[in-house]
Amino acid sequence: MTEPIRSQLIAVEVNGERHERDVEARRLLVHFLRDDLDLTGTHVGCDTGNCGACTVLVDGVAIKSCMMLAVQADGSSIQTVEGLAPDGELHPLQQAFTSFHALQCGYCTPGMLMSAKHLLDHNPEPTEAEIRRAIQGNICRCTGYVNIVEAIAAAAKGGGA
Amino acid sequence: MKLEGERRFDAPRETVWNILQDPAQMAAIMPGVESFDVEDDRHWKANVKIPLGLGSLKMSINFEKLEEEQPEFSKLNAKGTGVGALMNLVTQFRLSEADGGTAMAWEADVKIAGPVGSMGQRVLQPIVNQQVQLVLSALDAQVAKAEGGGASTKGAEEGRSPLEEESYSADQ
Amino acid sequence: MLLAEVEYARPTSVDDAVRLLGAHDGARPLAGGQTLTNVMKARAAAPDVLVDLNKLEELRAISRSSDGLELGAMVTLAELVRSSEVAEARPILAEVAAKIADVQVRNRGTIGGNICSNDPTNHLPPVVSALGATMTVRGADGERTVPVDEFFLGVYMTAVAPGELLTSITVPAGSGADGFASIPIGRDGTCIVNAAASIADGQARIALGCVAATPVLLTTAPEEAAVREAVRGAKLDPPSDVHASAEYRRHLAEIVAVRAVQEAAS
Amino acid sequence: MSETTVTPDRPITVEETETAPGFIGVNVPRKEDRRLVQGEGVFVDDVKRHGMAYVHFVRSPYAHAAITRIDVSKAVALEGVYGTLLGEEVAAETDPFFQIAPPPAGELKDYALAVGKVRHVGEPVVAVAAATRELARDAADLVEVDYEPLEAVVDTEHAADPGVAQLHDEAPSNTIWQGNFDYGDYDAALAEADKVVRIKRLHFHRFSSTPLETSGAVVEYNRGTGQWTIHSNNQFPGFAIIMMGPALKVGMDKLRFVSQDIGGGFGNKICTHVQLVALCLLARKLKRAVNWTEWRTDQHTANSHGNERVFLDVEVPVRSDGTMLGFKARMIDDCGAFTRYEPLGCIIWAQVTPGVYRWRNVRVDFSQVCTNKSPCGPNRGYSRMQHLWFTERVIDIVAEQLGLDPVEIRKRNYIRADEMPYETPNGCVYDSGDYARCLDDALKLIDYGSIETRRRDAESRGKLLGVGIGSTLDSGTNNFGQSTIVNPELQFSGNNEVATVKLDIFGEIVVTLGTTPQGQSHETTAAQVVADLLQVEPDDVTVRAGHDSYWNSHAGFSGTYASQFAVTGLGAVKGATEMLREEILKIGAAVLGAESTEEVELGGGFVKRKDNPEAALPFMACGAIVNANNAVLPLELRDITLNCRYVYVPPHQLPDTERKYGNLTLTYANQIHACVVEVDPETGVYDIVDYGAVDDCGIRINPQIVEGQVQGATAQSIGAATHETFVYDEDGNLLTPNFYDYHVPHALDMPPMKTSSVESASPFTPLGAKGMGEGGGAGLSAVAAALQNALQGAGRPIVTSSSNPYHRVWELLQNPDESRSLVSVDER
Repeated sequence: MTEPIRSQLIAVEVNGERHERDVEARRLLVHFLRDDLDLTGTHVGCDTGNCGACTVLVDGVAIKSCMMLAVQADGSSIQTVEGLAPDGELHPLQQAFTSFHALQCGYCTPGMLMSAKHLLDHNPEPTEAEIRRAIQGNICRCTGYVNIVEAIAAAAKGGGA
Repeated sequence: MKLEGERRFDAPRETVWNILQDPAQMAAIMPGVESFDVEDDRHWKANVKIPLGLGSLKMSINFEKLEEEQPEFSKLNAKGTGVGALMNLVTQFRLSEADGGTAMAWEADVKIAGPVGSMGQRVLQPIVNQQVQLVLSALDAQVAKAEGGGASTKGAEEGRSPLEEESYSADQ
Repeated sequence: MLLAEVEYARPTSVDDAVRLLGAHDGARPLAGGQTLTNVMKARAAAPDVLVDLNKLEELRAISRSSDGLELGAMVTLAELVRSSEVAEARPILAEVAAKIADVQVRNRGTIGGNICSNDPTNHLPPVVSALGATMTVRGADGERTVPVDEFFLGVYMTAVAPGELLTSITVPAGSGADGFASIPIGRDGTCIVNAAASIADGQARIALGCVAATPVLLTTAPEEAAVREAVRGAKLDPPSDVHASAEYRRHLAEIVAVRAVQEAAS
Repeated sequence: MSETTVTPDRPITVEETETAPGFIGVNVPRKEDRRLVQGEGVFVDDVKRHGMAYVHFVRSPYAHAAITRIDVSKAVALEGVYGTLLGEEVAAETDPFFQIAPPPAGELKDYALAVGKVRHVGEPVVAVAAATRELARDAADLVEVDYEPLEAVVDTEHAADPGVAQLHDEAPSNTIWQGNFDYGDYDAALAEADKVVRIKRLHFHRFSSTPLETSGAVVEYNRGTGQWTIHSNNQFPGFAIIMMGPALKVGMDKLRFVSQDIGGGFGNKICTHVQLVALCLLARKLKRAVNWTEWRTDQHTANSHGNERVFLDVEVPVRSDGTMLGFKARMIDDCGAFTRYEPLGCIIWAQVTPGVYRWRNVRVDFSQVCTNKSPCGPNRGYSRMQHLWFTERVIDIVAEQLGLDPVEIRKRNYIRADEMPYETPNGCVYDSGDYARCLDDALKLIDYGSIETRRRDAESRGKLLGVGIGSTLDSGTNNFGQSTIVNPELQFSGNNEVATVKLDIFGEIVVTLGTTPQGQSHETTAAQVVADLLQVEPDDVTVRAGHDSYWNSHAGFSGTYASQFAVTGLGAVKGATEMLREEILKIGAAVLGAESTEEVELGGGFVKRKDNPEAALPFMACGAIVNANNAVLPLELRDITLNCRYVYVPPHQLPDTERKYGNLTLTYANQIHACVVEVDPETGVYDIVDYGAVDDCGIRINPQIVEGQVQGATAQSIGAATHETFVYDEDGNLLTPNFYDYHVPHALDMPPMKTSSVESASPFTPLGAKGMGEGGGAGLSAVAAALQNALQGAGRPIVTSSSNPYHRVWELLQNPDESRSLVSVDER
């Protein structure tokens, strides 16, 4: 038997580190990450679930953290952009994004990287069409996506550097 | 958003008119009415919780009777305020005797402002249509009921909530 | 934006979920949350209690039976895309699911949620309509099945009553003659009009989306002229919005109907 | 100098050389990226302060209404709510914002919150501050506001008609500004013409670049000093301070602007001074830092939109050989509910009066009206984009009407390379460029020669194929003197930007800019310039991230806007670095015992004697001596600081306000784009199947960065041409307030994009570079032209709107004669 609660103590592992926090049921995961855990790399770009700037991996699956409640993440393992280069050595995707000038303002970049990571985790050799489909839920207003697509393709081929 | 239509009732005009000019009976045919207060014979107030599937939309609505030509024409303004939505409804109807029954020509102009009005644009029209259908069906039922047992406004006159089914059925 | 205060429960059995939904006035099931959360952010809807279905493993099954394909309501759109059972039994479901929104949304969004929200722009309501699916709904009084023709009642409204839960969708085994066509804004934006079609015994069963509060079902011979005639005969009164006038939508409905039937026939 | 480069295989790696590296013109990797790809950027909502309050604005649901009652008692009673701010407090504590418009329209009152009346949906009415974002929103829902709705004015063309409701009681009408522009001899041109093409109406729609990061700020108030620190993503602090100081009745130094990373701006973040004033008042009132982060819906509903414009009664005198002699038109610009940066748009378009054409006779009646829609402000391509779309529509409509080839008529009318620098009829000077050559290159990119074959192939698939060209300009480095043409009382002219370059005690080279980049890679390109001048590597150069007005490295026009960094910003960097180089050489010469600085040179982080490279002084020693060991220096070198601040000031002059004549900008980058579309005639649905972009912005400091900007600007103009539009209903409700209904290009929407460039160095700028960030909106023109071309086999409709979503294309297909009835030709 479960009864409704207004707030709850949750435990999550974020980028390998365990956190316990009491959160209101209504708090969205993205605000939990940004405001409660100070992981401000994950961004908010819209309020309708369209832009993908808040994309993170929950148990390895790319989701938009503005459409998930923090309480729903209880017990899960989350990876955010801050976890891509834990030792300061850039992930091949991060390296490729810089080599191919796949970012300008950098605001969409964390979400874009997480979507790209999800793609390459499941499909190490994507075609251009597959790359575009993988990031169709991530809006970029600076680049026209040209270099983002190239960067992901290069990272897949191990040519990020 | 402008809507209009014609409705036929197998009941005398008097019967239909009595229902439509009676706030208490109107309250019974509106969707999701939680409370209803008659301020005077031209002004009423309702708190509604319109069920919309994903959750209900709460609104408080002020009604004002703008024109009335007994027993055939009436015009009403309803202004609703709720979180994220403002509604302005102007509706009117004209009753005429037709083939032993009553014909009702009605019009409604609904404006929804606020975030819900902007964001829900693509779904508002079907939702409004559907609510109108619900109201009209309820009106049919109310007319049929009145025909069966004679219309009554007693519930409201005696200050009882028109929402309590008993206030009608007890008399019928 | 931000949700209004809400209570939250995460049952681990369907029975408990149904109990919670029945026990609290204003309780809403929370499936993938890809629609509901956004509506709540806008505070256009404010359920009092969210009953999270994500721990209900029993609603995540995909199985084939003599009746066809049974899909748990909490099967995600991504699972639908990947499922070998779906690919074998009714691949149209996977093909259409792959067109819904984007990867992240498909990873969370569920078939049950997509169907129950019945937003007119959703793809799956017309698809399950055309396929003649049956919905299994559980409430305090037990389980009942609802044929899809009686399932959709309005925008965001279905035959699932307060206190009830859609648990599974049964899609009959088909010949594979299914098709779908849509016109979104851009390559993958909000849908303007869509149609699903399924041909069996020389008859095309067509469901049109985005043209009314619920999918509009038509049954006709699959020849183009007959399909056009059937759509015209339906005297559609679609809504107008910034993307399409009623007239344009009516016109597109005819075209997507033809295209869906052509795809089904090919 | 002029050189074509074809898109190289990326990435280009820097070649290691023993000698002077030469970083200008090289694709140096960006310095900004390392932090941004790790999520370690600092955007405004990342800034936190102890006890910070979150602010939510209660906004108007009505387009036009009187406010009859405001009651915040229930909101304030909610636990966790710190307080509210109302319009009446704003009116009591601030002065209305300074108006650029001359009286009488300039008398209108614009405050940080609505005072007495609301004028557009989404206008902030009350600000609520609370302990969390959620609570602020909850409290906002408890604020009660009663309105008396008024008639909404939404139709641009008829906003100033008699009898229409008036937005601003202090202004006599809804007309904000009107002016007649008359250049050359239009009447003579008309008399000389063989044919006159008339167009009744063209419409340029509302949209905005919608930066992915919305506007926001964290504002702190220091009660002891009376100074505010404003962490924000405002992209033009110089303008914001000019607006805010007088409103708040404080000196400019009381307003410290700070930003690090900004998530896109595109002009849309220039006019946030309005909200910033409300936040300043709240921070002072509540005695705590306040955070405001705009929601996306609010960004669409109430941030600055791009100007909407109608072009009426257009008349184009043409010779029978296709030479166009100029044009006449009545233009009405719609700035929305408030003026803010307007009516500057009423003159900005004149920077490109004849577009890329040799049109010598121009007569324009230009006016601007206010309407009950979101206020407008600069938006990538500000005011010129509207006008350039108009010139391109004119040329394609004339070509269509007279049966002329769109390529030939362009070449016949383009300003020629040998005419550069070219003075336009209104006194602007186009610095350099070769438009015909760029057009040839663009046509090559889309394989123009094969178009007819591809057209037939498309036809065989039931599709209509069309090709279109957009030729536009991006005028950069404003002469703010043009503001005096809209209001001769204004005291603004010229332009400036600042850079400070220092050599510090441990030999660190540090650059401080006055700009507020939002993705334009200023840290990288500044380092390239410094590295070349000081003969070091870009990695040896630290460029401070972002902007802080307390760094004292800014001037009145500092900011990042209007396509100018490569000229003003890098001009300042160059100036400051040259000063620093001179100082380093002096120190080096003195320490190394040289007679003069002529005998020493820089290399590898050393000052070296030319005659003996072994005699070398490391930069670190220079820095240490000047900063910490200066008694060793001879007295005459004691004024050396190795901390050099330089203000770049372009050579602008005051325009002639009577004739509305003068050089309004310094540089003119050009964009010649070609686009191929395929239309499904059954549905009006279309795809862009090929796209070629040739841009010329003079010398490119970092080609990869330039190309990135070209791709981005092109994506934005394609988005605007296809699905991005702010549509209002008759009551002034915005119907596209989010990314569901305002569809911006996704990765799948973008066509294959081919780019190449021509480099026509600017003779007027420090590095031969031109500003190019805005682009000219060439995609808008190219898509419109391609659609018109595709539909030539379907009743030949004329494309008269810049917004062409599917339903509009279908309407053109359904009723081509309706659009054709808007154009006609008079034979002479």
